[in-house]
This record gives sequence, C-alpha cells and structure tokens, in this order.
Amino acid sequence: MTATLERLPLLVRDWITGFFPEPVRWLVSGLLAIVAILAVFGLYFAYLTLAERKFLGRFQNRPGPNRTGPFGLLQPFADAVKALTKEDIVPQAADKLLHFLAPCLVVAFGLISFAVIPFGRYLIPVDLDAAVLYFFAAGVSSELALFMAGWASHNKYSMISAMRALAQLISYELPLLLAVVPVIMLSGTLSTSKIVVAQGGWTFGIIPHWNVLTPWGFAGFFIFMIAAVAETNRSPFDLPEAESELIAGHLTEYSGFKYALFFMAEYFGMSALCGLGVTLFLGGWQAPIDILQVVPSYVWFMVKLSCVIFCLMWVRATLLRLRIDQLTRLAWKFLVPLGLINLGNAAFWHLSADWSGPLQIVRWAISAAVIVIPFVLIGRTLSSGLAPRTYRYAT
Amino acid sequence: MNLILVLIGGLMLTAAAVAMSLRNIIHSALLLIGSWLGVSFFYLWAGAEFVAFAQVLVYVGAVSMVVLFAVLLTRRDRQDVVVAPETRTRAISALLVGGSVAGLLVSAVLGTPLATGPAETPTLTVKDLGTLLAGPQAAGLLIAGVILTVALLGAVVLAATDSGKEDAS
Amino acid sequence: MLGSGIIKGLAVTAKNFVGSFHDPERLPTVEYPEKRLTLPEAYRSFPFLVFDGENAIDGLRCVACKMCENECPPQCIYIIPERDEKGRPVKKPKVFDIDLSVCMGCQICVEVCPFDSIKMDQVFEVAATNRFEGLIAHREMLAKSNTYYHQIRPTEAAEVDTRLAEEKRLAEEKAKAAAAAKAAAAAKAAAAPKPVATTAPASATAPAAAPASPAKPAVAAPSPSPSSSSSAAAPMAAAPKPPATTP
Amino acid sequence: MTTLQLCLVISSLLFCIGLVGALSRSHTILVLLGIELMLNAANMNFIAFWRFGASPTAATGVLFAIFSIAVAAAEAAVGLALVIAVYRHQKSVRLEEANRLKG
Amino acid sequence: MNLPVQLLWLIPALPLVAAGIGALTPRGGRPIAAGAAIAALIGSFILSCLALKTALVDPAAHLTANFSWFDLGTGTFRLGWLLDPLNAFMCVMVTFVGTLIFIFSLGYMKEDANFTRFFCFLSLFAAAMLGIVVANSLLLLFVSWELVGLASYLLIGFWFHKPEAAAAAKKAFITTRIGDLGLLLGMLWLYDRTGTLLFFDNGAGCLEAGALAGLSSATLCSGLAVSTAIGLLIFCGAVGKSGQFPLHVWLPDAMEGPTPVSALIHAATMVAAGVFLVARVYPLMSADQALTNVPLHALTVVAAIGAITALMGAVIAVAQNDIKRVLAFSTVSQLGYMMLALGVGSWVAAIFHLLTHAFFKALLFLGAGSVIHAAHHEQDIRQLGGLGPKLKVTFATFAVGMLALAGFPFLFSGFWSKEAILHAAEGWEVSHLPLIAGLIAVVLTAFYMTRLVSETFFGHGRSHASEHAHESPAVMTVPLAILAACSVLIGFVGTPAWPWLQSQLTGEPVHPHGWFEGAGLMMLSILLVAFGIGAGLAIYARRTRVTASQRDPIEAKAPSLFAFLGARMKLDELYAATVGKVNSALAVVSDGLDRYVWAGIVNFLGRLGEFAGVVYREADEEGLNGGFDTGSETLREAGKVYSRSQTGDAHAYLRALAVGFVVLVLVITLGGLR
Repeated sequence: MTATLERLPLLVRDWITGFFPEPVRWLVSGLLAIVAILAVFGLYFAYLTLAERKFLGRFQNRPGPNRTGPFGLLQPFADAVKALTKEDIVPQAADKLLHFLAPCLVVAFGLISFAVIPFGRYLIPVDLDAAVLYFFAAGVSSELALFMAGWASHNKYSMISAMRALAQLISYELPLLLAVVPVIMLSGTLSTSKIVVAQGGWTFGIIPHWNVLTPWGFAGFFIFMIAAVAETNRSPFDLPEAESELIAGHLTEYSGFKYALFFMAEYFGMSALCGLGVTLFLGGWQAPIDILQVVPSYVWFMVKLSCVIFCLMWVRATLLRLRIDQLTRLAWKFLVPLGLINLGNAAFWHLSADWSGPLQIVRWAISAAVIVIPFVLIGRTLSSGLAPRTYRYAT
Repeated sequence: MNLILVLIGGLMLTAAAVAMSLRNIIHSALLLIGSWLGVSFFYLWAGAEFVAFAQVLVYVGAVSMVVLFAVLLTRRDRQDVVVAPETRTRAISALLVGGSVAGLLVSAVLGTPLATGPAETPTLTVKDLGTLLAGPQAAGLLIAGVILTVALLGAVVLAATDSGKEDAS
Repeated sequence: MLGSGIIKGLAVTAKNFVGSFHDPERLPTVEYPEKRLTLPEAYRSFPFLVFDGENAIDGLRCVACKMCENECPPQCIYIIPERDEKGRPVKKPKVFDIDLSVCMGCQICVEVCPFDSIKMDQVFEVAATNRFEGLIAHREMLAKSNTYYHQIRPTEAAEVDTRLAEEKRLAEEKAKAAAAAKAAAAAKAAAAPKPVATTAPASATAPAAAPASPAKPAVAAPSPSPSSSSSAAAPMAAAPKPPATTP
Repeated sequence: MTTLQLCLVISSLLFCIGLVGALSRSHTILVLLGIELMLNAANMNFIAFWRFGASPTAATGVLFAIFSIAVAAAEAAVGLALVIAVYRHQKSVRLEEANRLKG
Repeated sequence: MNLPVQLLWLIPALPLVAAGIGALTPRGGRPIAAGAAIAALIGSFILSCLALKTALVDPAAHLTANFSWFDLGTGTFRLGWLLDPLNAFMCVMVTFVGTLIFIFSLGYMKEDANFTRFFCFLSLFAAAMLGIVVANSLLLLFVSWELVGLASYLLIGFWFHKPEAAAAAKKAFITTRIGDLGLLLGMLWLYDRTGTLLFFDNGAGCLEAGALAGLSSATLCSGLAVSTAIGLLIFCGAVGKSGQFPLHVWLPDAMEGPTPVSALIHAATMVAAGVFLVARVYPLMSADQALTNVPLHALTVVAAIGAITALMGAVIAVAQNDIKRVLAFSTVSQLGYMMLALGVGSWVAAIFHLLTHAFFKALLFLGAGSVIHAAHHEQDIRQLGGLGPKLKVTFATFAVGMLALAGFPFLFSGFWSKEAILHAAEGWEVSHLPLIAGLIAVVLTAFYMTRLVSETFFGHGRSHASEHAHESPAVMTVPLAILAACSVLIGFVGTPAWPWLQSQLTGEPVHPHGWFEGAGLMMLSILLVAFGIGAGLAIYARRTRVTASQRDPIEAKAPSLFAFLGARMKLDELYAATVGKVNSALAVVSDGLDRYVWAGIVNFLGRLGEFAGVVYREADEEGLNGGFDTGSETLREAGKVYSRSQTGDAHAYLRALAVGFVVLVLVITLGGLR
C-alpha cells in the first residue's frame, strides 16, 4: 500500500505514456514532468498568494480575503481574471522588445530551477550530477531579467531598482553559496538526490539525520535562509520593489498579465529556493520519524516546503525593510564571515567524523562554540555604537 | 548529432555577430549573454556538464552583471548607451583583418588531419573533477584562487572613488 | 545579543497569528455588511433637519434664517426661504440643499442654529451612482423626525426637548404678561409664526418673542450661546429684507 | 568534415567575430566584450579537443576550461574597473580618446 | 606524558612569542601583553615539568637533539637542544619563579604607563634565560647569553628618564660585556681546538671524554693546560654575569630597575646564568684536575674568586642602608658561595644552592618590592620601620626568606644548601681558606639580614611613607606566600639524610649520608648562625632606631669603616681611578692622533681628489660631452620620428597584432611547404 502510494506518480506517468508509441515515449514522459510541475506549482503558487494574504492578515489582526468563495478560496482565480482583463500598458519610450521579454524570461528562469529538486523518493525531473551548480546557474539568470525589466521601462525608479537588484544579487550570491558548500563538502556530492539520501536514517528512530540538526548545518540553514530571502527580493530585503521609495521598482511600468507574471516568478523563485533549502538542510523528502515513513515522501517534501514558506511569511509580517547600505553591510560584514567560519566548522566536523563516545560530546561542543562565539562577537561589533533606540512619544 | 551542433553554433555566432554590430550597447550586452549561453549549450552538448554550469554561473551571473554595471556607471544620460556609428575605414579594416584571420584559421582547421577519439561521450563526474582539482591540479586551483583574489582587490582599488578627492563634476 | 530584537518581534507576530484564531481581542475586525458595530452616541456623519410631528415638510423646525448657510466653512448649504402668495418670506425653507461631497462634517451649522433644527446624522452609507445628483441632499431627504433624533442620540435629544419646552413656557409667560399689558399687539405678534405641532410638547409659538431667551436652563451647553441668541432675532427679522442670496 | 573540425570552425568563427568587434568598436566595454568572446572561443577548443580528441579520459581539457573561466572572470572584473577608472578621468569611454601616453 | 627533546625549543619559544605579542600590542592592550606573557610562561612551566619528568627517567643520560645550521666550508655547523636533569631543574625553577614574579609585576607595575613594554621585556628576558638553559651548543648559549644582557639592559634602564637608571643600565651592560669578551675568546679557542661547540654529540661533543682528553693533554708555554686556559676564559663570562669579584660592581647598581626586574635578575635568570654556565662546562673546568704538574687548576681560581666574593659581599652588605642594596650584596655573597662550591668540586651543591637561593631570593626581593610599593617607593631602611604590624603577610613571608637566607637550622632550605657547600669546602684538599671565608660569611649574613628585618619591620615608622603604609594587593602577596612555602619545602629534597636532588643531578642512586658525617661542621655553623642573629637582634632589635637621621650603632663605633663599607669598599672609585683613568688617557691620545695626524692625511688626500675632479670636469665638459650631446640629439630625433607610430590607439595596436599573426603564420606555413 505504502509502496504503491509512493510510486503513484510514476504509475500514472507510465499509464499515460503507454498510449504513445515507443519512439516518442521519452518525449512524452519529459513533457509530463513539465506539465506536472507547471500544474502543481501553478496551483501551489495560486494558493500561496492566498495563503500569504490570509496569513499576513492573521499576523496583523485581521481575517484576510474571505469574500470570494468559501473562505476566499476562489480569490486567486478572481485575481487571475482581473490581471488578464486589464489593459496592457507599454510606455511610449520603453524598449519594447525587452519590456516584453523581461516577464517571460523571469518566469522561465524561475521555472527551470525546479528541474533538479527531488520532490520525492522517485520524483526528480532531471537527476543531474552537478545539480546544485545547475540550480544556481539558473537562479542567477532571473535577476538579469529583473534588470531587463528595469531598464526597458525607461523610468528612473525602475532603473534604480534594477541597479539595486544587481547589487543585491551580487552581495547575497556569496553567502548563499557559502552556506551550501558545507553541505556539499559533507555529502561529497553535488547531486541533490544523493544529498537527500545522505540525510536518511534516524537515531533511536526519532531523531532524523538532517543537516540542520548539526551545529554547522543549523548555522548554514540560518545563513541560507537569510540569503534566500534576499535573493527572492522578499521583505525585509524587498529593496528593488520598495513601494514607498521606488513606487514599485521594476514593476512600475508593468500592468495586467505581465505584472502577474512577475508576481508568479517571485513565488516560483521563492518555492524553488525554499525547496533547495529543504533538500539541502531539512532532509528533503525524508520523513521526520521512522514510523512516519508510511506517508509518501512527496507529501513530506511539500509539508516541509510549506513550513519553510510559512516562516518566510512570518518574517515578512514582522520585519521592516532594510536600507540599501544596511543590506550590503549585513551581507559582507555578517553573513560572509559567518559563512566562512561555518565552512571551517564543517571541515572540522568532517575530520572528527570518527570521534565516538564522550568525544562525540566534545565534538558537538567545539562545533557549537566555533559558530556561536563568532556570531556573538560579530554581532557585538556590528551593533557597537548603536544604542537601543529611544522614542520620544511612543513608549 | 551535427545538426544540433550547427544549430547551437549558428545561434551563438548570430548572437555574437549581431551584438558586435548593434549600436545600443545594452542590447549588445544582452545579446552577448545569449551568445555565452550558446557556448554553455555547446558544453552541455559536448558532455562537459560542470563547465557548462560554471560558464552560465560566471558569464551570465557575474560577468554580465559587471558589464551592465559598467555600462550604467559610464554614461551621463540615457542616450549615452547608443554609441555613434564607427568610421567606415576602421570598420572595413577590421573586417579585412578579421576575415583574413578567419580564413587562415578555418583553412588550417580543415587542412590539418586531426586525430579523433571514440565517439561516445566520455564520462566525467563532478567527483572526478573534484578529486583532480584537490589532488594533482591543486596548484592550479590555488593559483586560480590567488588570481581571483588579486583581481578582486585590484578591481576594488581601481574602481573605488576617493570620496575626499573626487572632483565636483 | 544580535537578533534578540528580531526574535521578540517574531514572538509578537506569532502571538497575533495564533491569537487571531481563538481570541476575539486579537481579531477585532467585524464582517461589516452582515455584522455592525453599535456606533457611539457622539458619532456624526452629515447634518439633517429635525421635524416635529408627522409631516416632514410642515413640521420642520427650520425657519430658513440662513445662519448655517453663512457660517458653513465649505459653503455646502444652500437655502431659499419659502414665500407666501404675496411674496413675503415665510419662516420655512423652500429649498434646503446640502452638498454631501463638499460637507466636511464640522458641525458648525449645528452650533449656530438657534432653533435646534439642524443636527448631525449617523448615516455613513451615502454612496450613490450619480456624482451630481446622488450626493446633493434635498429638503425631503434631510428631514428626519424628532423620534429618529431620539433614536440616535437619546441624551442630546432629551436635553434639546427640555430646553425647547422651557423656552416655550417662558415665552408663553411673557406673552401672557405682554398680553395683559398690550393685548392687541401681543396677540398679533403671537399669531404670526405658527408652526404648530400637535403632538410635540414644545410648540413653537414663541419664536417671535425670542429676545426672552436669556433665561435658558444651565444644562444647555451645546446650544447657541446667550449672546448670539439675543442677536438672533435681528437677523431673523432682517433676513427677509435684503435678498442677498439670489438663487 | 568531422565533428571535431566543425567544432573548431565554429570556435574560429566566434574568435574572429570577437576580433572584428574588438577592432572595429570604439566603445571600450564593447572591445572588452570582444576579447571575452575570443576567450570563449578558446575555451570551446579545449572542450572540443577533450571530447573528440585522442584521449578523452584525461580531463585536462575540462580542467583547463575551468581555470580559463576563472581567469576570464578576473579579467572582466579588472578590465571593467579600468574602464570605470578611465571614464572618471576622461569623461569618455571611447577607446581612441584614451591616448594620453602617446608619443 | 613526556616531552621529547626535539620539542625542547618550545620552552624558550613560548615566552619569545609572548615578547613579540607584547611588542606589537599598543599601549592600551595591557591585558593582552600581560596575559600573553604569563600564559606563555605558565605554558613553559608545564613543558618544563614534562621535560623534567623525561630527564629523570635516566638521570645520567644527556638527551640531545642536534640539527645542522649551515655548512661552513667542508664541515657542518650544528646547533641543538640538550636535556639532562641539570637543565631540566633549571627550567622548572626559572619558569616557576619567573611566573610568580610576572604575576607580582601585575600589581607592582599597575600604574606604570609602559606596562606592555615592561611585559615584553620580561618575556624576552625569560626567553633568553631559557635559551641559555636548553642550549646544547656553546654558540647558542652565547647568543642567548647576549640576549640576556640586552634584556637586562632594557629592564634595568626601564625608567630611563632617571639618569641613575640609565647609567646603571649602561654599567651593567658594559661590565658584563668585559666578561663576555673572555667567554667569546674561550669559545673561539674551544672551536679551534675541538671543531665543535656542541656540548654532547654522541661522544663527539666538546664536553665529552674524547675532546677533553685532547684539551687537557695539550699545554701552553708556561705549562698551563689548554683546558685550564679555556675554562678560565669561559669563567670570565660567568664572573661578569654572576657578579663575581672584580666585576660585581654592576649588580648593586642594577637595583635602579623596577623591583620585579631585580628579583628576576637576582633570583632566577641573569646571575644564575653564570653559575649554570660553569656547572654546564664543569667537565671542561675539571678536566685538569687529574694533572699534577700544572701550575694552576681552573677550579682553584673559581674557588678563590668565589670565596673572595662571598666574604666581600657579606661585609659590604652590613653597611648598606637601601633595602634593595642589602639584598643585592647578599646576592653577590651567595653567588660567591655557589662559585666556591663549584671551585671546591661540588657542582651539585652549587646547583642545590642556586635552586634554593632562587626561591628565597625571589621571595626577599618581591617582599622588598611589596614593602617599597606599600611605602610609596621609599627604599631607605632608615626611613622605614615599624612595618611589621601593617604588612602582616609581607612581614611573615619576608621573615621566612630572611631565615632561609641566614641559614636558620633545619626548617629552612637555605640551611641545607649552605650546609652542603660548607661540607664540600671542608673536604677540599687544596686549602681551608674558602671554608673559613664561608663560615665568616655565614655569621655576617645572619647579622645583616637580622639588621635589615629589624630596621624595616620593628620599631615605629620613621617617615610619612612608612607610617601610612598599607598591605599590597593579593596579586602581589599570593606569589609571596607561594614562594615562602617553596623556600621552606625546597630544602628537603637535598638534605644529607635524603639527597634526592644530588642523586638525580649526578645520576647516581640515592645513598643517604651517615647522619653524623659532617655533624660537627653543622653544629659549628648552627652556632655561627645563632651568633649572627643574636648579635643582630642585640644591636638593632633591642633598641630600635627612633629617627631616620640617627646614626647606625656600628657607624657610631667605627665611622670610617662603616663609611668605607657603605661606599662599597670604594671599588667603583678604584676602578674609576685606575681603569677609567687609563681609558681616558688613551682616549685623549687617540683623539689627538685622530684630530691631527689622521685628519691631516685625510684632508690632504681630499684636496688632491678635489683638484683631480676639477681637471676631469674640464676635460669632460669640453671633450666628451660635445660628442655625446650630438649623439643624443640624433637619437632623440630618431625617437620622435618613431614615436609617431605610437598613436595611443589601442585598435591600431590590436590590428597590427592580428596582421602580424597572419603574416607570421603564412611565413611559417609557406616556409614549411618549401
């Protein structure tokens, strides 16, 4: 029963490809994967927007959208209809080709990242050997599309936002990679599926061997998620589209469906990056407890993904937008040094792999100290001279 | 097999050629990114997966960003990105020189009997590459790292403005 | 330590999130069209005209004195007094319009009205499909009964009624004294303004003797001040003479 | 024409396009981009020879291409920093105007 | 856990690193400099303990780790580390006492502006001393030796703004340098003779039988054995460093440095170096003992110098008024004892006394430092007095030190070590004069120490400073207490009943003396000590001094003698009158020669050159330049023509490059076709 459930997507695929002649079956199965991703993540995106709005509402003491359909469940479709029926405005002086190309590219690049994420035990669209590298190669391209959008709009706010997007990408690419390298180092592979397999197993059947449950993994996950939020231009790092300063940044001159495409790309990018985070640190599709393996792996993946995305929403509901200099300072003075130290920490972990017994405790203590002490020290250095803010009227 | 190669090559060469003849430098840069992507497709086609992704990461992710930044930093207004047409004599001389070099190279390639190996794609995993880089080729890796560090420092020193000394204009 | 503030902030929002599912304090939003909050008594939106009795037009307390029109800062009130067959002004508005798109709800008209005839309403759902007609409130729309006034502002309405009754009593006493002194003149004067209301305890037979108003009850704080009411008779009397506000 | 020769021809053509661009354009950044194209053409040759050459088991071609990409990145960074520095002095990005050291 | 001898270099290296850290620390970084210094020395101490454990596994063995330093002609010059019980004990002592002194300095130097510099120098000092100790090569030892000299110069002159301190530093440096000259000469001679400077090198070292046989068999013109001559030259160095007569004059002046420095110099490091050196090269010094037909044995000289120094130091100390000077002369005297012991053939007793002395002398100096610190830098014992009740801990520990130094029987370490020396002197066949000198010094030592304690701690305060004294902080008193405990306990490792230390040093098994062997001498010395202390108490403690200006009881009896002793037997003046005079006369002659004779010649040559220059210039300008100018002009014109092709247009260059490439390839291929 469990095995059948686990293989269910494969069975469906084989059933469908069975209708086609042998020579085109590979093509059909490839297309099916694409269609499946488009469908699942299209729907996921749609309900993610709704969830984000509802959760943000709850975080801010209001119920959120609830008028369209039961509990507002039809809201995404109403939004889609609205976006589709709006007038498509292209500014007179815009670079028309790029203006058109930018939203298409941004969605395309957002989507191709999904190709290497293992959604389940048997569910990975392309099992590449250099999958992590592929992911980042695909990821960097989307900021290029943002730049195109900003430049093509012929609008100074859009232009500034494009520059900011570039600066932000360059700043946060580094901590993102630095956070990933320890995982690669300890798994000994760039393949996402193998990384997930490496995190399999449980201690006493209840403590999973996920990377996040080690000191270096925790620090890496922490750095990874901060950098991921910045890479996806989400609050509190949503400077490129800071609506209070730049109207809406690169989105200023976009309307209708093109705008919706950008919106979609943002959510695709976020899902993909969080998916990678889940894969690298949270054990991918592995179940948290041994006996819970009866639940199919892809369910676990989606649950974890949703939890991570919920945390991002939570952060968005809580934190204020940073200033551009604070943003780059955070990257270069905090995340990059911490990432480098964590790299050394992971190396130590790797070298001390054969420690056992009481030495295991020593190993944990050293590893935790190596990451906590720099964190405290760097934090103190960064915040020195910054007294707690005092308010004249608010208490 | 060769058809795919010709397609990739045609795409890449067209993009490069058009990029080199456009007057809008932003368009040139974006088209060049297309050309670099073409090169990475070539690597993928040839089976060098890692190099292909590295190519995308470095060229599309980093070099293009730097190029775009440089373009935006070295213009006074928006019209500056459209450069004046080149002088005819220089264009012609450049074409002549380039054409002669191309003729020379192509004739050399076609005229040389080149030893070819097996037709199937050689398998080269990332792990193999890593072992090679950390083992026999470690010196090269270290030197590349030093070059990158030095280049980073050099670029920062060159491009940094001395806020005190910068003139009003 | 770095990040402690962030964690505190996250805790606050998390409390909001969890609390919004079980704690009404954390989710104060009301599903508006279905559920409504009871408005506070002092809530105000736009002015309306109070009438006594059953007939909306006849029972209007307004005498078209135009004080509110003069005082209105955005000048959104427009009044034309009624005239009888002979062209003499009758103490009634023929046209009383308020442009709701201009009105800013400042309540100055209520402050200056000597007859407690204009009051602030609590209706806020005044959306209309037509910008020009839909938002200009006419006399018929504005006139609302004293009962309604009691409904929305019971305290204030009771005070107003007491005050009006007191004024009327004083006026009657004075009228009686005057009648005793100069029967003919007094009788003539008392007859002229006749907005008689049958049910209301406060019949407005006294306005002509308005100068007597200094003897007001002390509780009438929001009512027109004694000094203005003493002069109120003059413009009222003088108002019909200069046709300053040409329609 | 073997596949290897086809690859080499394509890379030669790419090289020459880069060369023509570097020779004919006056915008310094475009000249630099032309040079980058030439570098890419060279990299293509490494891969082509690795793939179709006599001994594909030796990964030298791939390694060389990786190093070459790293060096190209360094070259681009320094080159563009130079362009910005020159622009700051000359207020121009035209290459022929940067001739203050001429005899 | 043992320390392999290959890692022995870590012991001096740690303080050296600390010195580097201290040198690089800015003035504000007090905790960094002090922490590094103390941590490094503690580390060295731990390593030393491990080394001691390693060495005691086989006390007779000399563990070495040699390595080649550079090739010299055909031979290889080698350096190395040596580990045997002698230097292992030295290491432990130096690092332990040094650590306590460092900690004490934390409190003593707290207010000093150059705190970090001080700890840098201290670490350097300790590192140099440890270098001396672990060296297996006379050259390496000499290098460290000179480093000790440098560090002592820096530390004595630490308060260089005081002219006395600067002068004292110079004096110490130059005086010891005189002795070092002898050491250098001895070293060169030794290398000339044996071809190696390594002490032990599997039979090939200069302290091993083969080399020694060669050295002692060769004789000089007067019948003196070569080994004797070399030994005496090396002993010169020890005389300078250890403040032996006649080069002792720098040692009392070195009191100008901060008190912890004095403690370090007198107890653990510098002066001990001389004794250690003689003990280290003892096989060389004693190589001539077997010879009967030589005019002089090296050790005889050592014993004579030691006896003179011991007596002289004790006598002078009686009449000193500065608390630190009294201690300084007592050091001179005690070092004389050690030399005496070396001279009479018992190097083990010398080292035993060196170790015990290190502890109680460090204790006394730190106690004095505590007194000085407490009394606002008042050092004159006439101004002090009555400090006993105020400085309880200091007084108690100081008293322990005093009793140890005086050789109070049985309980205190000084007694046992001194007894060992006297016992050895008794057994010397050559002469009994050293024994007599030693016994007189015993009385005097007991006497002047009693005087010092009485004047300082008894009676009542005789100045503002001593009346308002206050106890030092714990960071200073705790080291005192530790040292006091050690001063008592350390003696028991070498009692006649259980001579553990001696056996470990010599590598022979423990064999207790008979209890009565030497008991007579012991009784005599106990009596002498009792007499000295009793006399001191009778003179100074019974009637304590009332005012600071009151004359000393001895001074009252014999004013001229007291003044003579107080002026340190006028030796400084003697040196000034003899050596100094000759020196300045020579300087005058040299100056005259320089000024008139050499300068005349030089000036004449200069004039000659000047004239020649004029001639050349004329020839150059008229003859040569014309030709070159024309040539240059032509070149410049050619350059102008050529530089036209340098358009500054990068495109042109690139184009030329490409065309050149095409042409080159064509030429090569076409040429190849033909």
